[in-house]
Amino acid sequence: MSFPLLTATAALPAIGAIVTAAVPAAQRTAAKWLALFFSLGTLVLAGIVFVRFEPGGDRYQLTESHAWIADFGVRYELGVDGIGVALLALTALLIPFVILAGWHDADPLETKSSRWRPTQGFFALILMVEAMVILSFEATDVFLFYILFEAMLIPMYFLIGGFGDRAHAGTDENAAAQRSYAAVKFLLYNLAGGLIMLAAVIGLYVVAGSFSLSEIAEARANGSLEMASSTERWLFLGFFFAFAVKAPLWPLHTWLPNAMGEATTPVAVLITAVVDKVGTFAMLRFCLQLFPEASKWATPVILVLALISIIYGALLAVGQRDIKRLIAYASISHFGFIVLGIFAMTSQGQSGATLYMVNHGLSTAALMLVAGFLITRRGSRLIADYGGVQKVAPVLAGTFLIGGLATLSLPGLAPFVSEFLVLVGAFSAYPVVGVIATLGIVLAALYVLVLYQRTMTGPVGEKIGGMPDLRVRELAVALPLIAVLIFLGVFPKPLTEVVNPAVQHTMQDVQKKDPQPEVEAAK
Amino acid sequence: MTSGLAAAATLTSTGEAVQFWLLGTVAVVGALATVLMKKAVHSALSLAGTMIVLAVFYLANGAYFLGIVQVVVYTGAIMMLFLFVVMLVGVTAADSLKETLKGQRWLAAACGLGFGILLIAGIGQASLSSFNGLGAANARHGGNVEGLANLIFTKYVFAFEITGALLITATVGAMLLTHRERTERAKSQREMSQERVRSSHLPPLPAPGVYARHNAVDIAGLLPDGTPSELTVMQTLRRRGQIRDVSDESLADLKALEQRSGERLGRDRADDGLAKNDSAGKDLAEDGEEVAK
Amino acid sequence: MNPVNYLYLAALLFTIGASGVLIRRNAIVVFMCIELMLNACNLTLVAFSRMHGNLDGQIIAFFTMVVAAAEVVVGLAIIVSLFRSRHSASVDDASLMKL
Amino acid sequence: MENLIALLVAAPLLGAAVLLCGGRRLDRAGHWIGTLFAAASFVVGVVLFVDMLGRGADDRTLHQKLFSWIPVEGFQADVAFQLDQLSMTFVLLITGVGTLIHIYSIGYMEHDERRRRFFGYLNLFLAAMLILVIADNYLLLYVGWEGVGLASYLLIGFWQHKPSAATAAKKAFLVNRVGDMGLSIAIMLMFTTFGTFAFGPAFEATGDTSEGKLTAIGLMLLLAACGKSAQVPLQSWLGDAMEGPTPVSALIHAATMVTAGVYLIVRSGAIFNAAPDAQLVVVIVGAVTLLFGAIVGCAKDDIKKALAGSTMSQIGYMILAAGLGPIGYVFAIMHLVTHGFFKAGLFLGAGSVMHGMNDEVDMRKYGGLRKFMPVTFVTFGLGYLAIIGFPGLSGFFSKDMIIEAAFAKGGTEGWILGCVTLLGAAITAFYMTRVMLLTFFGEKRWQPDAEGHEPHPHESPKSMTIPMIVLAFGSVFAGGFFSIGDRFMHWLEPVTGHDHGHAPVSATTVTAATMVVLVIGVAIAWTMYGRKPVPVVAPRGSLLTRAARRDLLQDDFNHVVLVRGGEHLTRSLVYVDHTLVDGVVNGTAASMGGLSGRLRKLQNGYARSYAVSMFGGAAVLIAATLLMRAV
Repeated sequence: MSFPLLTATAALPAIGAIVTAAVPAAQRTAAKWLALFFSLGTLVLAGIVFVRFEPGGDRYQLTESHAWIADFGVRYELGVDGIGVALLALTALLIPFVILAGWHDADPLETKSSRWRPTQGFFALILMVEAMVILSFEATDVFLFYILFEAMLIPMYFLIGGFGDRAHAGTDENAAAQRSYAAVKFLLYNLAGGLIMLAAVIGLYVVAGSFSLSEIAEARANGSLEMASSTERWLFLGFFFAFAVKAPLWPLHTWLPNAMGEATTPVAVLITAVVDKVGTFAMLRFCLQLFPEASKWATPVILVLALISIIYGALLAVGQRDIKRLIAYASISHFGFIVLGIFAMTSQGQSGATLYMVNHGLSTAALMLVAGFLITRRGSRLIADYGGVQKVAPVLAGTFLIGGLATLSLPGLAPFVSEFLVLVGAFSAYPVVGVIATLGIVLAALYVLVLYQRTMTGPVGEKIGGMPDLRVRELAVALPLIAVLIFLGVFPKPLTEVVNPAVQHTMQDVQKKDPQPEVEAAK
Repeated sequence: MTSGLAAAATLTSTGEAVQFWLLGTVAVVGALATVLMKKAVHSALSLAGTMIVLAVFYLANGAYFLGIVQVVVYTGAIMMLFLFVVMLVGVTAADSLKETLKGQRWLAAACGLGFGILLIAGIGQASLSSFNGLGAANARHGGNVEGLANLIFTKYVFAFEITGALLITATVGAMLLTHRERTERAKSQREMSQERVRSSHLPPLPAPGVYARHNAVDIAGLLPDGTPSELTVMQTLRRRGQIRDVSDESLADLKALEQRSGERLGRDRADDGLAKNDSAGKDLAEDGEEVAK
Repeated sequence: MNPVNYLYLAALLFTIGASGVLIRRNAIVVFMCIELMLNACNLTLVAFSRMHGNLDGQIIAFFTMVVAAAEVVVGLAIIVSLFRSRHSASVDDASLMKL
Repeated sequence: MENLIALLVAAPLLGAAVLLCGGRRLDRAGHWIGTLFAAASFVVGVVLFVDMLGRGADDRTLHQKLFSWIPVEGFQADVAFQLDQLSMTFVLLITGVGTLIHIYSIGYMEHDERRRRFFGYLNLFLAAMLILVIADNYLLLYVGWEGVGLASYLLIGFWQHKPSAATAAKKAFLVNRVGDMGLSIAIMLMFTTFGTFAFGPAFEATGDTSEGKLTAIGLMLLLAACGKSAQVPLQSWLGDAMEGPTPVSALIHAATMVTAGVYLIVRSGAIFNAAPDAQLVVVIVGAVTLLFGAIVGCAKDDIKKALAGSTMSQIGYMILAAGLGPIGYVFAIMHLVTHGFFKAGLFLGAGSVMHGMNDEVDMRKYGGLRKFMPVTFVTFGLGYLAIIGFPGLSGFFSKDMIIEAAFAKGGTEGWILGCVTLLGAAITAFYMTRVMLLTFFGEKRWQPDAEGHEPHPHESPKSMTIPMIVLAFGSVFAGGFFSIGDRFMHWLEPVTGHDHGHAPVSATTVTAATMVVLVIGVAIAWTMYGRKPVPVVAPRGSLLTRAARRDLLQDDFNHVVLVRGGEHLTRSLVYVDHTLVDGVVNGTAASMGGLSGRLRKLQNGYARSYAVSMFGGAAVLIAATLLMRAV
């Protein structure tokens, strides 16, 4: 048997989490370095996966399969398709930056007792999340995926509730209350989604007699597994609801601004750039593959929800006073685009959606982490507390601007590619939807530029004067992300090559063909 | 006994009927008294009465063994145990029958009534018009006791053994529950005497009833000024709050004495002093009540 | 007389006992009421035993007595120790079960 | 030779990268590096131009494919360039004027501590603009399109510490985004209609396409052009964009970027030719803007804003010409080029004036500057003569052609358009004369500023005057050079095609009419501003004047409807999100909590109370049993 590469990519951060957690209280710095090294190791493994993956080969590659709970036919089945590989790479790429950016975020404020070890816990939890997210991108067994989907909530809950943003307006108690509110809200929303999904998972098992994605998909494809359309729809809705909460889609989005606002910025990035991607990823992998007919049935409603998300998220972002909440609402808008791309059911739309997941992860990470550096300096999340930062910290302002431009999908930066593909994909299938979604790009410009204008330009604000520019550690976070953003904006081919075949498979699953151009249709 | 053996039809003898109606009334009254009597002792005694009646009913129903057991074990042992505990806890501590839980009494009454009606309706519905009587069953092994013994040691032997184990366990459990672990070393006699010398009461505590007109243990002795001293009452009774206060009686007596002597001496001005004394007495009585509570 | 009357009597006693449990606050009296209920049950069993013409009902009544004895022993022990710690035998004083 | 094309873009891009990433150590040499890269690009452009001249008219288009950009099933976008005569014209204009303005900026920005970054942004702009004009497909064009938007944003807001500059920059970007939306929808439409958005295949496919689709594409392209070229209704950003440093106004907001809309329409000629309805709208937009800009230009006291109005108006001419179809394409581009020269010259002159006047922009506080700044006066004057169409100068030729072409459109339409363009010419003469008179003639009207500094008007350094002189040279001779022997027409004809149309009046008549309106305009301006002294504080003015000062109330409209409305919308949405969307969920949670709180009260801890429920439960069970038996 060959080396279980996929297991290794998930196991390494998990081991890292245990090792980091076990570091003694005094060796705080050692814990940080350990976490960083483990995340870099994971990145190397993910790189190997990316290289070993053959775009033209089988649908699922590097597969592993072991019996797990034999009585229910639950298997430990792993395998990646192009979409999985892309997201795997994104996760592995982002975590080192998240760790670097959060280097001091979990330092104990004062040494309460020698046994108090928040730092170790913080980094261990981050690595734990990484392990689970990576494994969920690899799981091809529905039950295994479900377990990971839910288990992820545990470390996330502690990350949100246990390590708050130190820059808050109110008193400590007030902040703690808001933080625990945010954490509980996050947990309850996702748990509610997850429980409904559990019902659907069980229902699927009852109907299909198996949890294996490939088996069920194959059975569906060759007609040996007939599903009544009402059954299929209910199961689809069960799955979709959970993913829509996670993604988050309007109107299930309200947990995200709270969670992102109250969590530390690295954790906020973790939420929106990594964990939430599991939701949209699962829509592509599970909803479309397992329930193609129901997916098509639900498409009109979902497209409308996605459109509302796009416009609504953007408008709300414009109205925010808190930097992090603004970015959170911007993310909601972007998730709307992703869902739009997935359910447009065209090659361009789905490729675009997959790229969008990756690019949104990168761009939000860049914007949010730099915003985090800014917030740490001033100790406030309110936009009104800033002004003229550009004058005192030009590099910070510059990187912030680039992050912002990526968020508004400026051509030349990676998100443009994906956003345009999504729009084209949506437009070619549903022109009106495409046109309305295009409004989103104007609104994106509005919230990004308003944010930039109010924080970075104008006269130098109060308490901004002595603000230091980015330090080496912070540059080590911002610059590579920007470099990747530019690279993928100019040359996204390595990604599209990997993603395209997977998208074609999905298109076959749902039995959809791209609409023909009018000219060729006329011929 | 012959009537019992013969009673294989639908009706019993008239004698039994008379017995039933007479004793049944007693049983119900006893049960009601158990529930309604203010003092636990009275409840216990009423319950004992009901149980004896039931024993008679058992006998009448041909359950001779059980009838005897009922008298010996239930009435004799269990009820006495109850009485012991009542004594331990305090005979006089009467329950106030005032309900503290809102709506509890109404709910209880409604439930009881509904339950009773339903139960009786249920029994009425059941087709129980004929019955076999125990004659044959008792006779099979040569009597009721033998019949029971046969069953207990054959068919129900395991249940029997297990109940034995249960009884042992219950005994141990009761010991465990009532046993109080000594948390500190017992004081030696020497230490106790030293302690006594150091305390403010070197001489023996005053005996109850000193300067009083009672010699009951639960009545505080009066000090020379007529006020009761709790020190004269046993510590246990003090803790339980079972001190009877008779100071008001003695004060009333004093008052009567004063009045009489006043009348005799023709003093009018004594009213003031009397009034004063009266109020003082009332205050004292109230204090005593509060202490009792 | 129809022996069913024994059943009616038992039902009546049982109901009285049950109401007593609900109404009284003194734990000892509550206990007595429970005993009353058990006795009512025993009477039923004995009556049924006679109706069916076999002794099994009496056996069960016998067991009930034994169990009742054990229960009384333990229950009274609990009351005694409760009284020791609280100086009260009221069941309402022990209301720690909420929340 | 094809391989050189990428170099055109690469040079300024590299310059931008070096300057922006180089850090402070490049501060002292930054402007030279920037200028060098711009000049390098110009040199490459000239080399390519010479090469192109050396080939036959039909063999002049070069292609270079660099790499496949976004390869997705059915959607193939390449990074590929196409250099034909039209692109070449723009390349030379952009790199040429760009280089001159780089040189000018060395002097103009001398005292600015962030000069290195300014040059970085300028280089970035050049690169983006070059991508725009040499892209061989619409998606890559879109990259350049947004790229120049970004550069424009950065440069307008260059003095970010001024809130007005930051706001203007944001406004420019946003309004442009609305236009960009049009372009992206147009690209999507092309993709769904033609299956491609590369120029060549797309234009070939126009023949097989329904006119409706083409009209839609055309209108969307027009929307894009309106945004970028500041045409009504998306013109509002251009006036505010004057917050940027003057070289920026000259390069981006006069000579090159704002003309990208014209390029787009001319480039998409094949589509517009097949969609007459779209063309009609183009012409209307051009005509309206032409007058709009001109009227606004008449009322502004800020020299740069007056020139901005003029720019708008002149681009209106170009758009109008482009909307005329093959009759006008060539003239649109020709006017674009000459306008690039004289308007850049005018802006540089204005910058020079401001440079000497402590950055004062109010023309009412100038006056009589011709004595203090002779070189500026002469170059500005030549630009002025060129723009009003003084015979023999550039503007005369190019504008005259457009007016002729407007008449040549034929029918009522032609007459209306012709008259509008003539009217525009008259107003142009008026407001430019006004600018000229207010600035250089009359009494000096400047006063000490708030801190008591008396301005000392002086001539600008050589680095600034030389570009002005070069541009003035262009303003004078370019038109003649292009027109004599229809050189420019023959140069562009292979790309754009040309049609003479049916002029209802002869060219001579048109020229004569132009002359007449020109004289009328100048004369009115002279009577108003030349003969009597100009008040320093602007008089109240007529209703029209006041409206024109406020950009004909278009900004107010935007403010009330879009800004205020938007603010209310977002605020109410924030409220809705908090109370309604979140409230539904929180409400569910709260009601559950309330319910369980109430249920919890049943759980009072009293054993007797529990006993009641048990007893009641038993009763219910019996009842149920009896009931079941009864049933």
